[in-house]
Amino acid sequence: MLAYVIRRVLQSIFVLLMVGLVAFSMFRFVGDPVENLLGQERTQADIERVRDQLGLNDPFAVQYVKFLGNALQGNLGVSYRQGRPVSEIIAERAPATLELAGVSALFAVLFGVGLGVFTAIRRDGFMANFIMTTSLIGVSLPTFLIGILLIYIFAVELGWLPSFGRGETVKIGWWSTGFLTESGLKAIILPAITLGLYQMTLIMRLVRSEMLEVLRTDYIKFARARGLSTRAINFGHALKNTLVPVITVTGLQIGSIIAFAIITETVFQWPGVGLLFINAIQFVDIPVMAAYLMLISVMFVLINLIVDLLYFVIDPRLSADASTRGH
Amino acid sequence: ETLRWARAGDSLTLDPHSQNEGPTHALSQQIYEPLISPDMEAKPIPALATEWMVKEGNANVWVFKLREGVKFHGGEDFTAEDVVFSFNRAKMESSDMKELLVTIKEVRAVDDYTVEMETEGPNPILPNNLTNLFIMDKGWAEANDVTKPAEFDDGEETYAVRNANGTGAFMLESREPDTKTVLKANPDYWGKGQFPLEVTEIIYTPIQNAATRVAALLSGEVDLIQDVPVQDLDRVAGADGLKVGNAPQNRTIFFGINSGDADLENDNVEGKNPFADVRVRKAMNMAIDRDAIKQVVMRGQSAPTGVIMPPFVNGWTSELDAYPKADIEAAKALMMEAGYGDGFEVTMHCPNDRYINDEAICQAAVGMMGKIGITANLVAQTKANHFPLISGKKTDFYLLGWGVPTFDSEYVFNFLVHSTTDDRGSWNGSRFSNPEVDAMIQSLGSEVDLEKRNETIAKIWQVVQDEQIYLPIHNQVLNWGMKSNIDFPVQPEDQPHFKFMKFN
Amino acid sequence: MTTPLLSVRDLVIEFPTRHGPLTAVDGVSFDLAAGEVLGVVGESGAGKSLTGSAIIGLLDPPGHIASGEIYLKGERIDNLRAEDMRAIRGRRIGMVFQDPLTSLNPLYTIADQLIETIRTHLRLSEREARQRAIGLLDDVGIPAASRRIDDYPHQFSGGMRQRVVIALALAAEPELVIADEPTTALDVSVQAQIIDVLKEQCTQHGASVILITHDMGVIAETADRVAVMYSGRIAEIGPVREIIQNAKHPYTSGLMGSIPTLAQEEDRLVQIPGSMPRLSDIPPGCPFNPRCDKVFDKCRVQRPALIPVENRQVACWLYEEATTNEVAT
Amino acid sequence: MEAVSNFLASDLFYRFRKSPVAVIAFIVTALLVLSALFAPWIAPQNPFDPGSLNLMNGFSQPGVPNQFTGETFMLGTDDQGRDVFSTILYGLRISLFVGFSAVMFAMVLGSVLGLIAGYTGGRTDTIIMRIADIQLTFPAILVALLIFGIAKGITPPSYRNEVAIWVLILAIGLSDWVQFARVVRGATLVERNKEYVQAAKLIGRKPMAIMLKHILPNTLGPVLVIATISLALAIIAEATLSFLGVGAPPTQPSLGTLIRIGQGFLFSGEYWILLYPAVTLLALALSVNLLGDWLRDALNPKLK
Amino acid sequence: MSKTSTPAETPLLQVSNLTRIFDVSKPWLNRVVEREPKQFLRAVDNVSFEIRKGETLALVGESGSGKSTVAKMLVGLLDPSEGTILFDGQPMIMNSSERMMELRKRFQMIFQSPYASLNPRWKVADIIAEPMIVLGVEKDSAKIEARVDDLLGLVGLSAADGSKFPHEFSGGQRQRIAIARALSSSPEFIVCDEPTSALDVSVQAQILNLMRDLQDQLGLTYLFISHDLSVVRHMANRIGVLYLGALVEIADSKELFKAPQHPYTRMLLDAVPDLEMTGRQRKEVEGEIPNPINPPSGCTFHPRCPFANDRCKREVPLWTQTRTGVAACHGVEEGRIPSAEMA
Ligand SMILES: Nc1ncnc2c1ncn2[C@@H]1O[C@H](COP(=O)(O)OP(=O)(O)OP(=O)(O)O)[C@@H](O)[C@H]1O
Ligand SMILES: Nc1ncnc2c1ncn2[C@@H]1O[C@H](COP(=O)(O)OP(=O)(O)OP(=O)(O)O)[C@@H](O)[C@H]1O
Ligand SMILES: [Mg+2]
Ligand SMILES: [Mg+2]
Repeated sequence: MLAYVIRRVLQSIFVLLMVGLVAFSMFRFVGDPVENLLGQERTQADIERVRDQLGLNDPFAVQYVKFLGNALQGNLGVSYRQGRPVSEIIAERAPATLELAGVSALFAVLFGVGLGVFTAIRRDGFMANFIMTTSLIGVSLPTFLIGILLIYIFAVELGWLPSFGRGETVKIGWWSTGFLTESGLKAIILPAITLGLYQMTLIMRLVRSEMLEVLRTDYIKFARARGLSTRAINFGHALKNTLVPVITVTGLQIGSIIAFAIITETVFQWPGVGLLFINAIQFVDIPVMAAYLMLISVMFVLINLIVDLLYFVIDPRLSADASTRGH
Repeated sequence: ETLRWARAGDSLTLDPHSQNEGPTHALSQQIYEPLISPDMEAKPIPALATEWMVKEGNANVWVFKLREGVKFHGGEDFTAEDVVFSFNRAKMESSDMKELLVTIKEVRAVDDYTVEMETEGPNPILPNNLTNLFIMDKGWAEANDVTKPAEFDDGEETYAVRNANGTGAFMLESREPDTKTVLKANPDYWGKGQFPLEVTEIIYTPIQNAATRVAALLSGEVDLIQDVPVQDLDRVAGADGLKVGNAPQNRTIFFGINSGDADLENDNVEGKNPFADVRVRKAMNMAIDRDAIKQVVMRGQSAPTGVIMPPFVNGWTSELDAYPKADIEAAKALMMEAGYGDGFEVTMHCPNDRYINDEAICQAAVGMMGKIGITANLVAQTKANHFPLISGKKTDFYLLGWGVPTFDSEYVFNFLVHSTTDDRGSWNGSRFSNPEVDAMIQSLGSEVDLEKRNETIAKIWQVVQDEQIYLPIHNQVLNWGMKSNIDFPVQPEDQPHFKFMKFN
Repeated sequence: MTTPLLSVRDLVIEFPTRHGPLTAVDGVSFDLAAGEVLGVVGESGAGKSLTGSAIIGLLDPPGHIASGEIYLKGERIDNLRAEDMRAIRGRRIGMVFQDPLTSLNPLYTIADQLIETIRTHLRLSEREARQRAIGLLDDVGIPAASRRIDDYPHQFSGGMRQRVVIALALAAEPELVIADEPTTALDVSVQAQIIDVLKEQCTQHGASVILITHDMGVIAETADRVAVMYSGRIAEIGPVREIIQNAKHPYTSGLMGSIPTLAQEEDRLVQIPGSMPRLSDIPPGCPFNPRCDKVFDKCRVQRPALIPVENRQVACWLYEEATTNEVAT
Repeated sequence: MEAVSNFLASDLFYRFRKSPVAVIAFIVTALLVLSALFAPWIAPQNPFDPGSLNLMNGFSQPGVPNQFTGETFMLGTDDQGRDVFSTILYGLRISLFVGFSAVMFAMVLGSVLGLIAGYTGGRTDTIIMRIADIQLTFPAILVALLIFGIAKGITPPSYRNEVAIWVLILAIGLSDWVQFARVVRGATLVERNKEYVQAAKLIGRKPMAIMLKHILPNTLGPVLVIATISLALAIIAEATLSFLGVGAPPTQPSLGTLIRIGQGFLFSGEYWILLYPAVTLLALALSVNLLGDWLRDALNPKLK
Repeated sequence: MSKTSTPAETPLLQVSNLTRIFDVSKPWLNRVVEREPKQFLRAVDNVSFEIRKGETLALVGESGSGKSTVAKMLVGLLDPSEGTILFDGQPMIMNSSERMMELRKRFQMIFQSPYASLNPRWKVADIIAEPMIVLGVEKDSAKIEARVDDLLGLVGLSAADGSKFPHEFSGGQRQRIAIARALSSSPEFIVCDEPTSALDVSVQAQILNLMRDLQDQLGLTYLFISHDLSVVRHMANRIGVLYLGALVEIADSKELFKAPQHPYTRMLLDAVPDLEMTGRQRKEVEGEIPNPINPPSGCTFHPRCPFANDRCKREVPLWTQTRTGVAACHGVEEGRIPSAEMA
């Protein structure tokens, strides 16, 4: 298992380097930051001076190496837009995104697994079929539209929930949380649903099909033949075995939850890193964009690592031959 | 009372000299004060200066009398020292305000409450340039090591980016950039009694997405929003407890056309530039149905115009402002005459996140061009991609908006009409270049005889109009949505000054 | 006559399909006495497993019992409510499946699975259940049972796993054990061990056994009686020894002849031409008639019922005269 | 002919007929695809020809004559005076084209890589699957945003509109190939150990021939299922991208662009600009999803 | 008769010291971290035998004894780690050279699973024709068609079956198709890896009969692999017994069953259920096959052998000539194994 973790970490480092390279080379095309930095009264000389200051006149390789070197020391540069260290901005914004992603993921997993199990057990029931069909509506409309519709219904027409922002937040150390205030809790409902809906549907359908598959296995049949109760079979035996493949997908999905937060955060003016990224794109704030992409990759890699380690917890077969996985 | 205020973008920094940009100034205006401040009609009124005049006997020197007894939020006294310090700071390399002060050679304190500014030559409109030039406390700046505006390669956040110590009616309570900024009323404000000062707390939240912003107002989560999408005005105005205020804005929207190059890169005509022919430009001008754009695209919220300056500007006349009625037949005839009866194809560039309904205006224009045979391929993109094309002279047909902070035509000419040189014509995407006109423009800077100066301005405008260098569309109208109990006029520069706000 | 432990009467199992129902098991009847071992042989698809699954009430939908009755000690069990049937499964009827690799849940230890089964059926504390589990493992021949009980299935070899499966099936001392091809997935040298354990354990616990297999050799060594199935029907049923040495039904004798043996050396094996018909086109009359070398007209039109011949029953018109009278009723 | 009658007699078709959901989904999909194909003949207006539009028709209500021009539009018009009905048909065309092409691209790329990875194994496999991992690290919309950025940087501005659609296809396709690669690789790993592959190796068949002639046809089932569901996803992805401003050009709007434009009119009462395109998109994505769902179940031998 | 051998000729196939080692080590990093050495599995260990033209040699052994590995090496699906294979005197070097393509025409293989051995997406006729086309036996498509029809007839199917797909056939019929495919390039030598173990007995009888008929008709040579001793006895002239990758005994078929020499051979025979009800007293088979990665020292069978002594634990036994053939057993060599004539 140790070897496995080491291998994953090495791979992750490789992935991060690649992401860094890809991200970095792409940003050169996103636009020219200098134009945005200077007001409309700037002169050509200003442009040259700033290009120089930002190192934009250096050869590409030099820029990348500099960037990597700094990134390794935890220095992600200074945001062009805000004039503040990117690491600080990210640290300030990350809690909002992480809380949103966390609640969405929780929502997606709880409802996804719950409904998945329900629709699998009641395979041919009316309710199950109804849920299966309607759940597809959630994935048949773009996220931004769902968000706007939710705002329209629940904020504008009904006035039940706030339409934007995080509500009141409380600082715990450097972490600002919205979980401790009523307005914070209310504010997270709509964005979390918007963001988690797609993943919920996906998890639900996956759980259902895996569960149906597992319910057909010999050991379930044997468990029935031993006279175990339906409960014990469905939840003790089938569900646990269903979880093994579900965990992978859920892991990947949590990663994309964080990425898709870009859209939800824009719609709900949720002050997280996704919104930061969108602003950064508009402003060609290269250090912020690079940092964001690296952050996403780190999260992804981390989540995947956790997912892989979860396997060891759930599936005893793996500790025996960890080596054969991942190949 | 607490005011919850939202607009599309946040201030980029609290450092008053780092960014010369609308939303940034809008926030700074509440905390810091300039010597001369625009009021809610954008007219200059005394702020930290009580009087100003050209020094007797020396046309090159302006004298400012400062307000006495003013204190910064930190309790420090406001004196001439602070003004000198602030101006010098704003003139530094890393300042974004320096272009407005290029003509100033020296700023000196005569006594504690008198300041003199010496310019290169006579500068009759200097005070107009100072309305966004905020005064910092010298002692505070030195103590916090913010004696110069932040450089991009510093790698660290300077203190002034997120802290502020001004003389304004509101003091900074807390700030989370892009999220929320809270201001409290300044209990020791010098203007007590002069201004309503009914707002005790301002909670400012940027909300980028237009629909969300409107939703926040409709659901009562905010009290005032700037940038109400034109299509939602009726809904806001019709909603219980809400109203819309509007005012003409200091910004003209127009199309630029590359008439200067010998051949165009973005067209399908080989070897020559169809835009070089003034008849083509005239035809294009005639093809544009400004009234339809106003009626449909802008929902009535625009002032169609025939010139690329808003009415506040020195040099504006109603004759210039008049625009032709759309006349497709006449335009087609002109095209035919110019030898483009079969039309041609060209790329049109357009921002999609800068001006009110910018993309829709371009789309409508594409249709109108289509009617006279010009096939315009529309490329709409974010401002970060759009503007470099213009200043890089890489686009031949583009949409641009221009505001005139100095309220003087010279500003327009310098940037849009003068040929491109090191210090002028940087936004002249039309490539129009005429040495005589250039000479006239240069003369404006030092002409003290206002009458003569205005004549020159009129002459230049005549050339601009005759040559049809640009295709003006309209002047934007500002719309603010707010609670109906708020008594607050819309400011033409889109800058709310909350000390003027009243509730009823 | 004492009531048999198990009595299957005219069991019909159907699968609904787009072309109407398919009859996979058609009128199977047999009795099983307490302590008896009944072997069920037949080719793949003959309906052996379905019969076994039907008895324990585990037919996979959409398969279902279309008609017929199943009695356990005289009590009808084929129409019980799901919950009542569950109480019988494991407690009164145990089952062993073919593949020990897949019969055990890989995510739980042997102890978990045994204790869960025991406590479902018997009122025992966790500790007592564990004690009993270790005892069961000991009985089925797992060395160092008390240590190995906390292992996971994958830590056992195939043969050991099948022993665990047997222990699980016997955990609540059922009266009847159905073993569906319990040795097919195992190595030759282990097969015999498993059959021995199964038989020994069932005898010890006094359980009757239905042993489903297509290996005649296993039946020969283990069963008291054998039922030969063909196309969802019983072709012949009777004492093992007699059927092997002197099969009456042409199918049975063909089957016996086609098995290569160690003892005698034949140049060619007896060959039954063709193959078992698909469920969708079972010929009218005797299902074996197209392959039968003794076929006559009646076989093609009328289906033979089981006819008692000596001390066994044969479903073949060849033996009709012998018992005409009894059959007529 | 024989193939058709075979299909009509097949279990697949039988199960299809027996599933009302599948039949309805199929009819809706077919209708939408056909109306997109024949849009130029069905649509009363060519909304992609700006010169033919009359701006004054803007914001006409469905079925109500326009106050200035007196023209009537069945589903109303948008802010440019475009007939919403025609625009939906044309937009559907773009959406379907982008969706189909993106899925085709992802399918071909993913299948080829998956086939090679699964069949060759070893180092090649490791490299391909690591690339897939990296790809997964970049969630779809990020990939698309970045590719869009690049394309913008390297294509001359005047060709942007022409390439915009292809860039969309590339962007969506690139973010989608991994699942094809994984599924094909998985299936290949299973198939390559099957004895029919060994029989082909035995007679000296070249790896390429074995991969293409023997293995590939046997992996098509799951690929087809993924392709269907990806199609719905790709159409939605295109819509999402257009919200972020990187979709189809506004003068040739896709369904997604229409929705992006229409959402701005949600509060102002011009519901039809949003509603009809959104309903069309919903109908399309939903029925394609349902078809994919049904196909997945129908092709899964274990799920009968 | 197929069973009468002609020993004078050169053998069709000569296998000497054939060995196959699989590297089953964990990845490098795991070995470093867990301080484990590389691990190798000797799936086939130093196996030598010959097959004469027209005879059937059978290999028996339990699962994992290396039967399939031998078979795959013979037909070139696996490369031997050591040892040589001579086919009709020529070394088999599996590349795509002209000579090898020629050689490939002369041997074929029939696989265990009639379900997995036919490509489900191909028509039966195409499946059967593939070897002909690829190996260049026949180029003319009409002739190919005719030959496919012939082959179908030869294995007891009808020509019309050629246009069907495999799933339309029963297991036995599929195995016939597989046989037809194997015969299509007119090979002399066919490796049969458990060709009937997935079939029912009555179908097995058909296939076994068919294979013997074909052998008589076409003069085929078989290597017949099975774990079922009764089937082997029925089919083979000579039998080799494999245990953990090594050949422990080779003998004439009749002799082997009459007088098995190696204790493992005896154990296998004992394990066969007795259909004849001879009342033969069976010895309980001891234990299970050890893990092939760490095989026992000396004679790998010693932990299960009732006759094992210290020497068996230490020394690897060498080939000894026995009454019936050869065997690798210290006990046999020392003559301390009681004879076990079968009835
Ligand atoms: N779900 C099903 N749908 C349709 N037919 C089925 C289904 N399950 C089983 N059958 C059919 O029922 C018949 C009997 O099946 P069963 O499993 O009882 O055979 P078996 O004698 O146990 O064979 P084997 O030796 O292969 O296990 C077979 O022909 C099979 O095809
Ligand atoms: N590719 C491989 N990599 C590693 N080990 C292998 C490989 N192929 C076979 N082995 C091992 O080699 C040994 C012999 O395998 P082989 O398949 O030849 O046995 P077999 O006698 O044919 O068994 P069966 O009766 O199950 O077919 C087994 O222990 C097997 O696990
Ligand atoms: Mg069965
Ligand atoms: Mg094998």
